Amino acid sequence: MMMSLGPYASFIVTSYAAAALVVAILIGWIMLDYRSQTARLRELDRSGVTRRSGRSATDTPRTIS
Amino acid sequence: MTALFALVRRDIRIALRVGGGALIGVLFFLTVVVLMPFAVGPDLALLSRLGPAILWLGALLASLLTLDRMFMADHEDGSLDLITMSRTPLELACAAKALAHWLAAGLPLIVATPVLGLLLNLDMVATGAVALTLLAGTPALTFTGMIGAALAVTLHRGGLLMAVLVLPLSIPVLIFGVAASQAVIVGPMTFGAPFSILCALSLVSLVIGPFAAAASLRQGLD
Amino acid sequence: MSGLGHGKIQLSGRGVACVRGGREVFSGLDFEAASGEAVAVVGRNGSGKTSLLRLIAGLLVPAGGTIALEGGDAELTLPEQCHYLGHRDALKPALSVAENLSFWADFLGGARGDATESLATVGLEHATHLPAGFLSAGQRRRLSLARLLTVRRPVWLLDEPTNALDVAGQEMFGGLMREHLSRGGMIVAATHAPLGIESRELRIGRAA
Amino acid sequence: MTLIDLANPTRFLALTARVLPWLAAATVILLAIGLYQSALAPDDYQQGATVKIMFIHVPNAWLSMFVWGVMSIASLGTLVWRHPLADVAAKAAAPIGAAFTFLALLTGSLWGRPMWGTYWEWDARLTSVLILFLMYLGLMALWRAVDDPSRAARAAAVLTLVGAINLPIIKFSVDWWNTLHQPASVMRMGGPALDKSFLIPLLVMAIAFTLLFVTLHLAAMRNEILRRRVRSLQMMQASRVAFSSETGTGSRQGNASNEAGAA
Repeated sequence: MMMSLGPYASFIVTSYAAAALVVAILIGWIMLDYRSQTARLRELDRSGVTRRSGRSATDTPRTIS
Repeated sequence: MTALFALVRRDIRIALRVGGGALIGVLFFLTVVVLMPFAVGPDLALLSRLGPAILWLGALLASLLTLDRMFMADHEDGSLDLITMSRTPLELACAAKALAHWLAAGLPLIVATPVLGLLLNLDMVATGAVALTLLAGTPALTFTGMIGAALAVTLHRGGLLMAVLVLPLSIPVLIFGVAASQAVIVGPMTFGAPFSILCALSLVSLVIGPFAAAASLRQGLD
Repeated sequence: MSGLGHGKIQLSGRGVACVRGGREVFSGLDFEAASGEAVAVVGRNGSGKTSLLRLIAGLLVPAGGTIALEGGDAELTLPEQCHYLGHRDALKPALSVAENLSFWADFLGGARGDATESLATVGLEHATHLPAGFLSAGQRRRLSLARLLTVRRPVWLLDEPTNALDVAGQEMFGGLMREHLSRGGMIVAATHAPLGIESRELRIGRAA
Repeated sequence: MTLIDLANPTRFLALTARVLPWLAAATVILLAIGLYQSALAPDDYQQGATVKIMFIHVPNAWLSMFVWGVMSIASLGTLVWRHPLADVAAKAAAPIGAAFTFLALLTGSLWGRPMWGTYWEWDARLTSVLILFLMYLGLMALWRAVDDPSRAARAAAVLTLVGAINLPIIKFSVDWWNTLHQPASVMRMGGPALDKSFLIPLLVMAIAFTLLFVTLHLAAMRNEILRRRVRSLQMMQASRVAFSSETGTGSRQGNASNEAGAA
C-alpha cells in the first residue's frame, strides 16, 4: 500500500528513519558492550582470577571493600 | 618525532578515557549557548544577529575551562619533571600538548557548531562561516591559553586566576573571529580581510605560545 | 652490548649552592661520583637532599657552583642522561600499566630495553593491561622502576627509592641497583633508610 | 520475585536472561502494530500528513520524562534503601534516556519545520526538552568523570533527585519566559482534543516504546553488572600480582640478573 504523505514527505520519512537509526545504534551499542564485557570476563577467567565463592557479584561499595 | 607523537597520543587518550575532560568541554559549550536565549529572549531575528558572537563566546569559555588542567595534572603526578628533563625540547613538548588538547577539546566544539547554529537560527552559510572561523581561530585560543596554563603551574593557582590572565590575551582572536563571521551574514566588509588576520593570529600564537609556555614552566621549576 | 654504551663516567659538583624560597639550603658543596659507584645522600630533614637531586637533574638552577658529567655522551646534557625517580610516580591512572611504560619509553627515547621483560623483573607482568589507577603505592613504585630498566640511562637519581616498597621489593630493587652499577652506571640516592647496597655516604647540611 | 530477590545480581542476571527474549519479542510485535496503525491513520485537516511525526515524537517525549522518573526512583533506591542494583539501574538508564530525548528533539524540530517554517523555535515545550537533554548529558558526564562507580553513584543520585525537583520549576519558568516573548501566532502542537483515530495508534506506539525502553534498560543493566564484575576482578588481579611477586621475587630477581649478566 502506498501512502500519500503530502508535500512534507521528506520530513516524515526523515524523522522515522532517524528514530530507527538512533534505536539501532542503541541496540548495537548495548550488544557490542555485552560482547566485550563477556569477552573480558572470559579472559580474566582464563588468567586464573576467580571470585571467591559466596561473594556478591557487583562491586557495590559494601561488598568490594 | 616519535617522542612528540607519543605525547600527543597519550594526552588524547587520557582526555577521551574515563575521567577525561574533552567531551565535558563540548557539553559546556552547548549549555552556554542554550543559556543565551533565556537572557536575550527568543526573538529569532535577534538571535541570528547575535549568533556568531554567542558561539564565539561559548567556544572561548569552553576551551579556556578545559585548558586549566593542561599542565597542572602533569605537574601534580611528576610527569612534568620527566618531560622537562627529556631530550625533546620543552617548547616542542608544549606544542605537542597544545596540539593534543586542540584535537581532543577544540575540534569537537567545531563539530558541534552546526547543531548550535540551528538553535540560533543561523542559515547554512552563516553556520559554515562561524565553523570556519572557529576552525581557524580555536588553535589561537588553545596556544595562547597554554601560556596561562603554564603560569598556573608556576603560581600554583588555577581556575579563575588563569581565566583573568588569559581572557584579555584572546580579545584579538574574538574580534576578528566574530568580524569574519558577521561579514558573511550582514557585513559590508569582505570575509577575506578579517579571516586572514585571524589566520595570522593563529600562526603567530603557534610560534609564541610554546616558547612562552616553556619559558614560564622553566621559571617555575621547583 | 653494555646497555649504557659509555666508558667511565664521572659526576662532579664544585661549590654547589642552593637557595630555595630565599633561604640558603646549602652552599659550597663538593661531591664526586664515578661509574659503578652508589652515593647515598644523607642528612636531616630539610637539609636539601631532594634539592641536590633536582639540581643534578636540572630541575633546579644552582645559586652557585657547577655540576658536570665527564665521559658521558658528548651530545647530551646532564639531565638527558639522568633518570629521576622522585616522590611522585609520573603515572597516569587512566592508562594501563603497559601504556604508561611504553609512553615513557617512546617519549624519553634513547637505548631501550625490553618493556615486557622489565615488567616481569619488577613483578608486574600479570598486570600489564590493568589501569595504573588500580595499583597500590608499592606497585606504582615498581612500575616506575620498570621505567628505569626500559630506558637505559647511566645516572640514576633516586629520591627515597625504597619508600612504599615491601621487603621483597627492596630486595628486588637492590639487585637492580647492583646490576646497574656493574654495567658502569651510577646512582645518587637521597635516603633515610639503608640503601641495601654498598654505597658511599655524602652527608649534607650541618651534622645534627 | 520480590525486590529483595533482585538484590542478588547473579539472580538478576539469570532473570534477565530468561525475560529478555520475551520482552524483545513483545516490543517488536507492538511496534509493528503501532507502525501499521499509524500508517493507516488519517491526515489531520490542519497539519496534513505531518501529523504522522506525532506518533514517533510523542512517545519519545513521554519516555524522556519517564526515564528521568525511573532514574529518580533508582536514585532513591541508592540513597535511602541502599538497594545494590539501584545505581546500576540509574547509570544504565541515563544514555538510553538521553537517546530518547534526542529523538524527541529531533522529531520535534522536523515537525516544526513544515509547521513553523523553521527547524528550531524557542517554543516552551521544545526548550524544556532541550534543557532536559542537557541534564541527561551532564549526568552521563558525571558518571564518566568518576572512575569508581560507587562514589559516582551517590553524586549522580543527588543530582538526579535535584533535577527531578527542579524540572517542574524549569518547565514553569520556561513557560513564563516563553509567553513573555512569544507572539501568539505560533501554532501549538498536538492540540487539546485528539481524535480516536490518532489516539489509539499513539497509545500503542507509546506502549511499544516504553517496552523498548524496558528491554534496552534490562540489557544495559546486565552490561553494567558485568562491567563491574570485570572491574572488581581486575582489582583482585592487581592485588594478587603484588602477593605473587612477594613470594616469588627471590627467584625472579636471580633470573633477572642472570639474563642481564648474559646480555
